[in-house]
Amino acid sequence: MNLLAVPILLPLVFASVMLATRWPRVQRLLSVAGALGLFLVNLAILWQVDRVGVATLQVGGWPAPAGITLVADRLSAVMLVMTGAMGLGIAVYSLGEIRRRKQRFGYHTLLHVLLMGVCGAFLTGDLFNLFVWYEVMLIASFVLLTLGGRRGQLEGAIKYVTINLVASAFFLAALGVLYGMTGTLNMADLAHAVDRIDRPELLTVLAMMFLVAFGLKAGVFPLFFWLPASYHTPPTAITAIFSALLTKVGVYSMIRMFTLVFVQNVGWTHGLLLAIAGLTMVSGVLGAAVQSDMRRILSFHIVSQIGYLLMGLGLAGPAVAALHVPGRTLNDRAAMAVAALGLGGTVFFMVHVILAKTALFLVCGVVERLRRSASLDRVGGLATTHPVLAGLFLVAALSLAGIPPLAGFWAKFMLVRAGLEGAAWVVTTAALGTGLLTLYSMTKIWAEAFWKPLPAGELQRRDRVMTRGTRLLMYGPTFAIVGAIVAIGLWPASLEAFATRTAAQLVDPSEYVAAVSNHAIFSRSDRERAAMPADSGTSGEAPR
Amino acid sequence: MTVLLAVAIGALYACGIYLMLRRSLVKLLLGLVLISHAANLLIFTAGGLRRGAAPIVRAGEEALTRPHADPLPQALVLTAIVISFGVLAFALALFRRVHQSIGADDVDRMRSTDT
Amino acid sequence: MSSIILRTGVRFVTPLMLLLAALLVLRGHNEPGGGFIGGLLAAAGLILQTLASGSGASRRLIRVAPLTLVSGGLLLAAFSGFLAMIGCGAFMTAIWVESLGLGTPLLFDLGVFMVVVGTTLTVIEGMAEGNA
Amino acid sequence: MLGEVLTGFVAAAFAAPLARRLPRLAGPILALVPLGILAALTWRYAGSAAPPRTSVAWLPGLGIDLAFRLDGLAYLFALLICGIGAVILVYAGAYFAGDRRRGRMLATLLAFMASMLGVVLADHLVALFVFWELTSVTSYLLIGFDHEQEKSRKAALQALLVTGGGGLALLAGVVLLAQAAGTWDISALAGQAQTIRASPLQLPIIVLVLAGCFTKSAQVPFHFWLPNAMAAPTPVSAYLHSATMVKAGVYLAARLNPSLGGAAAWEWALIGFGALTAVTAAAMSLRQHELKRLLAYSTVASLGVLIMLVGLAAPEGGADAVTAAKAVVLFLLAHALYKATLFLVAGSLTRATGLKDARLLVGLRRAMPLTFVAGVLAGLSMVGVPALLGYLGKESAIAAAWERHAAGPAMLALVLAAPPLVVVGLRVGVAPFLGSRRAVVADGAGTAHEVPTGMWVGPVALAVIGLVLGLAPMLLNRVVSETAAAVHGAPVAARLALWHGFNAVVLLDVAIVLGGVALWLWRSSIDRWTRRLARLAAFGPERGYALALEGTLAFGRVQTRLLQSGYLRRYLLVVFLFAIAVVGAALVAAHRPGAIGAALGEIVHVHAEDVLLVVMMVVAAVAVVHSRSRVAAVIALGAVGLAVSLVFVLYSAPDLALTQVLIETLTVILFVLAMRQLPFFVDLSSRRTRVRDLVVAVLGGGLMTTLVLLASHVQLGDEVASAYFAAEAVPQGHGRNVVNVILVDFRALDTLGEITVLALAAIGVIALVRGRTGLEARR
Repeated sequence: MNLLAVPILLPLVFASVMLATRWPRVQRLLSVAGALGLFLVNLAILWQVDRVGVATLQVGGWPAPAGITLVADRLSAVMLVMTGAMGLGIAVYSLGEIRRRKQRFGYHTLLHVLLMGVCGAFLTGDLFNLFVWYEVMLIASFVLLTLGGRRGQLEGAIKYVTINLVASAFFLAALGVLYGMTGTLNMADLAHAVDRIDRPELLTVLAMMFLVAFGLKAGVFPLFFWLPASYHTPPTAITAIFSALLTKVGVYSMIRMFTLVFVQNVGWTHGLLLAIAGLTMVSGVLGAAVQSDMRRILSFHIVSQIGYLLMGLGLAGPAVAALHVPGRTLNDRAAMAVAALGLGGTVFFMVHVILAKTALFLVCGVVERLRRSASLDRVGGLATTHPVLAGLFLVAALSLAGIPPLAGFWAKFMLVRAGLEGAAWVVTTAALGTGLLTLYSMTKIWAEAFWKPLPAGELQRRDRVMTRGTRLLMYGPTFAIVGAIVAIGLWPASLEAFATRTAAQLVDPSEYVAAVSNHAIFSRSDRERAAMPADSGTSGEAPR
Repeated sequence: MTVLLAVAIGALYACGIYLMLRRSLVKLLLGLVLISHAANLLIFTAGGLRRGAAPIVRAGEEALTRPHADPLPQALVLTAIVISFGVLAFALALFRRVHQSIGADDVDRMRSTDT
Repeated sequence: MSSIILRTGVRFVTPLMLLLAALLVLRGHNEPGGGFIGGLLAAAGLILQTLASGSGASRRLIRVAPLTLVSGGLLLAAFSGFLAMIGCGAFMTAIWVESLGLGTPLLFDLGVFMVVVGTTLTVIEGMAEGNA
Repeated sequence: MLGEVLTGFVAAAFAAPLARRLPRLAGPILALVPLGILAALTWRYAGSAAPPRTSVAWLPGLGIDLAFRLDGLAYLFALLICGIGAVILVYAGAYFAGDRRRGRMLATLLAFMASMLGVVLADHLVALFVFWELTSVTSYLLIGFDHEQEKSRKAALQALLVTGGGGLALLAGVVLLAQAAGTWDISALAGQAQTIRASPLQLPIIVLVLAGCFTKSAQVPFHFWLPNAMAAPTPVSAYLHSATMVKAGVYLAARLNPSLGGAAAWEWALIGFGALTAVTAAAMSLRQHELKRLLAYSTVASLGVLIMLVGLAAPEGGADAVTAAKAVVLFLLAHALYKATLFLVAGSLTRATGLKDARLLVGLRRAMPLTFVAGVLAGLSMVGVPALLGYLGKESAIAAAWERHAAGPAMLALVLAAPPLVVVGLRVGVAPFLGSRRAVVADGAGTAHEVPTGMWVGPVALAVIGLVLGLAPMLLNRVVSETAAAVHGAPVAARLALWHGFNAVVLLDVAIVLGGVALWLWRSSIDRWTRRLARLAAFGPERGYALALEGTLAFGRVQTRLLQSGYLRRYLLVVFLFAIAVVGAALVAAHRPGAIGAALGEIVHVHAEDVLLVVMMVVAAVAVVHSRSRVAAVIALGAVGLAVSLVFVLYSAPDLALTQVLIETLTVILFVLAMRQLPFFVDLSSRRTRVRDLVVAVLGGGLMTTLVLLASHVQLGDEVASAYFAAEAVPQGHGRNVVNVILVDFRALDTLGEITVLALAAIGVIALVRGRTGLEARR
C-alpha cells in the first residue's frame, strides 16, 4: 500500500476532529495518538524508501507533471521521521507544559496542522504545492506563536509574520517566473526542463530569488532577524517544535532546489551558499554568546547551526553540477567524495541538530517551569538540586558543541572533513571556530543555571512543585531524545551509512527523476499524445 | 500588454516595498497587500497573456480549442489569492491586537523582544 | 448601520445572494464559479445580514457555529479524497457516478464551500466583535 | 583493549551509588579498577613480543575504527595513568571523607582516567581525538568541581576554552594528516613519513597538531590555564596536572615524532617553545608562595623540558637524539612520580594545617611523620639527589642537551630553568617539615597531626617507588628502550645504571643544585627583585586570552545590536537590499545587450483599455502610498484590486476576476472593521529616510519589471501540464471549467492545503479576539 498521502491526511483528520471536539481530555488523547500514528507511518515510509527506493504517489492518479507528485527519497523520508518523532515528543511534553486554557484554544489542532504542513513540504515534488505547504506551516506557526497573547509574543509575532510573508511573496514570484519559463512546476520535470532553457543565466537570477525566499525561511545571514526576535516568546514546547522543524524546511527546500534544479552556475550559486553558510554560523554564534537568557541563547544557536547545514550543500556544488548532465558519470573522484561527505554530513547534522536543539529547549522548559524564568540572572544551583536535569542538559549541550562521542561530533566531523578535502579553508575555519564559541555559550548556560549557586535575591522563591504526572510528561520525551543523541554518538555507523546513501541520491538525482518519470508524460511521445484530445485518456500508459 | 503589466508589477512592488519600510503598522499591511497583488499579477503575466480565450470548454466539445489561455496559472493565482486573504485576515487581527496593547500605530515601539 | 432601509434591503438581497452562491457552486465545474467563489458570495450575503441586524443574525440563519462549518468542511474535503483509498486508488482519485454527473470532486468543492463560508464569517464576526 | 578502556567508564557509572552505600571503602574499592586494568594490560604487554593491537570497526563508512595498540610508549603512560590513578582514588576517598560530593568526584576521576587511557592506547587518529576531547570535558568538570565558587567556574572555563580550541586545531590537523598520509592508523603513520614530508599540507599539519599539543601541555603562551586550574581540589590537581592530562600533549608530540619529526619546523617549534616555556615558568615559580601554585609553575616548566626533549629526539638524528629519546622517558617517569607525590603532600599539609602558604609551614616533621617521609623523598627527587629517580631524569635531560650542543638553546634553557625547580622541590617537599615548631606563626599548624591512612599511604608508596627505581634503574631497561624507540622511531638500547661515572654532566648537575640552594638562601632579595618583573604579567598571554574573549564578546554585542536592532523596518530594509543585491547582480550578469529593448519594442501591440487599466492601477497604488487618511488609503487599495480583477477579465480569467472582486470587497470590509478607531497617518520618518526608502523601493520594483520582461521571452513553449489539462478536463475531469477542474481535481491537494490555511486563519482570529476579552475580564 502506498503510504505517501498518509502523513498529510492523518494529521489533517486528527486536527479537524480535535477542532470539532469539545472535551479537552479527548483532545489530549487524540493529539498523542495522532502523533504516534504519524511517527509510525513515517517510520514505515523510511523503511520502505531505504529498502526499495524512491517512492512516489500521483495524487488523484493524474500523471506528472499535470497532477501533483508526492515523492519520498531518503532525504524526505528521514525528515519525515524526524518530524514524526519530534511531533510525538512535543505532543507528550506539551501535555505537561502548555496551560489548559491554551489547549482549549485549539493548541493540539494547530500542532497537528503544523505537522501536516511540514510533512507536506517534505513530501511534495511540486513547487507550487510546496508553496501551499509553506503557507499551511506558516499560518499554523503564526497562531501557535500568538496563542495566549502576551505582549512579547505579539511584538515578536509582528516581525515573524511580516518577514515570513515577504518570504512567501518572494517564493511566489520566483515560482511564477520559473513556471513562465519552463511551463512546469514538477521538480523532477524542472530538472530536465532547465537544461533546455536557452538563456541559463536567467536561471541564476531565479536561483537567487529562491535563495532569498528559502533563506528567509531557513534563517540564514543576513535574513534571520525574525527568528531571534520571536522564538523565545511562546511557551517552550512551541519554540521547541519550531526550532526542530520550521527552519529545517527552508534548508530542505534549498537542498532540493540546489541539487535538483539550480546546478548550472554552481560557481556562483554554491559559492554564495558557502559564503552565507560561514557568515550564518559566525553571526549566529556571536549573537548567542552575548545573550543572557537560556531561550535567547538557544534561539541564536538555531541560526548558527543552519550555517553548518548549508556548508555541506555548498561543498557539493561541483559534483552535482557535473552529474546533472544526463548520462555522464563523474571522473573527478575527489569532488565526488567531497560531495558525498558534505551532503552526508548535512543529513547527519540535520538529524543531530533537530535532536540536540529540541532536547535543549525541553530542558529549558523544565527550568522555566521550576523557576518561572529562563534568565540566567535568576536561576542557579540546578546541578545540586536537579542532577538528572543537569545530566540531560550537559549531554545535549555537548553534542551541540560537537564533543565526541556524541551525535554532534560525527556530524561536524563529516562536514569538517568535507571542507578540508574540498580545500574550503575559510568556511572550515569558521565551522571550527563556531564550535568553540558554541562550547562557550553552552558552558555559559551550564555555569550560570546549573553550577552557580542560586542568586541571593532568588533564595526566598521556592521551586514550583511539579506533580508526578507532569514530571513524567516533561522528562519522558527529553530522556528519549537525549538517549537517541547518546546512542547515535556511540553507534554512528548505521546513521552515517544512511546519510551517505542519502547523499548519493542527492548528488546524482537520476533515481529521483526516474521514479517520478514512471508516472509521467515527460517523454516526447507521451507529450504528443497528451496534446491530442482524442485517445490519450484511454491508453494504458497513464496510471489512471 | 506584457510590457505594460511588467511596468505595473514593478510599480506595485515599489509602492509595496516603500509602504513596508514605514513605521506605521497599517502601512505595513497595505504594503503587504500590494506586494501580494504584484506577485499574483506576476504569475498571471509570466504564464502568458491571451485575450478572449477563457479556459472553459464549450458545451458539447471534448477539449479546449486553441488558442486558449493557460488555465494552470489561473488556478495558481486563485489559490494564492485565497491564501493571502486568509493570512491577511489573521495579520489584521494580530496588528489590531498589537495596536490595542501598545496604543500607537508605530512599529518602532515594538522592540522589547529583540536584544 | 442598522437603518430600516438597509434591513429591508438585506431581507431581499441576502437570500438572492445565497441562491446565486448555490448556483455558482453547482455549476462551477462547467461555468465560472465553484466552491471558492460561491463560498465568498454566500459569506458576503450573510455578512450583509450581520451588518444589518447585528451579530448573531447570520448564526440564526445557518444554525451552526461557523467553526463547526470549518471543521466539517475540512473533514468533508479530506473524506472525499480518502474515498479512493478505500478502493486502493491513489489519494484524491476522483470517483464519478457518470449517470448522475456526480463525483467526489463535487463533494470536495462542497467542503471548500463550507470552509470558505465558515472562515469568512468567523473572521468578519470576530473582527466586529473585537470592536464592540 | 577496548574492554580495558570501557571498564573505567562503566566503573564511573557505579561510583556514585557505591560511595553512597560504602562511603569509607569506596576509594580503596574503586582503586582496584585501575589496578585491575593495569594488570590486564601488563599481561598483554608482557605476553607478546610485538605490540599487541586490537581493533573494532566503529564507523566503517568513514574508515574509523576503535583501534588500540600497546607499545612501550603506550604502556609507560598506561602504567602512570593506572598506577597514579589508583593512588589518587584512595587519596580522594579519604580527602572527601564526610563530603556528599565524594561519589561524584570518584566517578569523574574514573571517567577521566578511562579517557586518558583511551588517548594513550588509541591507534587511530580519530579514536585518539575522541578520547582527547573527553579528557578536556572531564577535566572541565573536575576543575570546576567546587562550582559554587566563581573562581573555579572561571578556571574551568578557561581550561576548557584553551584546550578545546587546541582540540579543534588538532581535529583539523589529524584530518589533514590522514589525508596526506593516506591512513588513519597511528602505527602506520611513521611508515608514511616521506609521503607526509612531500605533501604541501605538511606545514599546516604541524602547526595544527602542535597547537593541540601545546594547549594541552600548557606551553607558553597557553600556559596560564594550568596555574589557574589549581582552583580544583588537590586530588584533581595531582592527577590532571602532574601525571596525566597535561602529559597528553607530550604524549602526542612523542607519538607523532617519528612521522612528523623530520621537518625543521617541527623540531624547532618543539625546542623553541619547550625552552621558552621551561625558562619562563621556572622564573615565574620564584614569585609564588602558595604550595599548589609553586607546583603548578614547576609543572609547566617540566612540561617545557619534556617538549624540548621530544624536539631533540629527531627520528633521523644520531646518538644525541637517542639520548634525548631516553631522557624523555626517564624525565617523564620521574616527574610524574615526584610531582604527584608533592601535590598530594601539599594537599595533606593544607588539610592538616589549613594553610596554603609555603612561608608559614614549618616544623611539621613530628606531627606528620609519614607525610614527611613522602615529602622529603619526592622533594629530593625533584632536586635531583642521586639514588632517587629524579636524579636520573635530570641527568639524562642534561646529557641530551649537552650532546646536542654544549652551548645550544636547549642547554641554556636547562641551566636557567633547573635551579628554580630545585627551589620548588625544597620548599614544598622539605622545608615545611624542617625548622623548629616555635617558628610556627599560625595557630592551625600548632595542632596539626597526621592525616588519615588513605591520605598518606599513596604518597609514601609513590615516593618509595621513586627511591627503588632510583637505586635499581636497570628494572626500567625494557620499558625505557621500548618507549624511547617509539619516540625516536628506531630501535634504542637502554642500559641504565645508578651512576654513569664522573663527567661534565655531573658537574653541571652539581652546579644546578648549588644554584638552586643559593636561590633559596637569598630568596628574600630575589623576591624583592622579581616583584618588579611581576608587573610584566599584565601584558602576558593571560591578558591576551581575556582580551580575545572580551573582544569576541564585544564584537558579538556590536554585531548583534547592529543586526538585531529591534526595528522591523531595518530588518525589512536589509532583506530587500540583500535580495536586490543578489538578484540584481545575477540579472546584470545575465544581461545581454538589446534584450530589454526588444522586450520593450512590443509596446506597440497595446490596446487603449490596457493603458487605462494600468494607469488606474498605478495611480491607485501611488494613492495608497500617498494618502493621509486611512479610509482613503483602503479605498485606493480596493481600486488597485479592482484594476487587477479587470486585468483578469480582459485576459480570459473569469474565475479569477470573480474571486478577486469578492476578496477585494471582503478585504475592504476587514480593513474598515479593523481600523475604525484609528486616527490619520502621521509622517514619522525624516525626509532622508523617505528618500532612501524610495530609492530602495524603486530599485526593487525596477528589478522585478526587468525580470518579467526578460523572462517573458524565454519560454520553452511546451507546457505539457497545461496541454494535458486542456485535453483531459472534460473526458476525465467531467468538467468544462478547466480552472475549477484543476482546483478540485487535478491539483486538489493544493486546494486542500489552502482551505486548511483558511481554517487556521479563522482559529487564529478567534484566539486573538477572544484571548483579549479573556484578558480584560481578568483585569
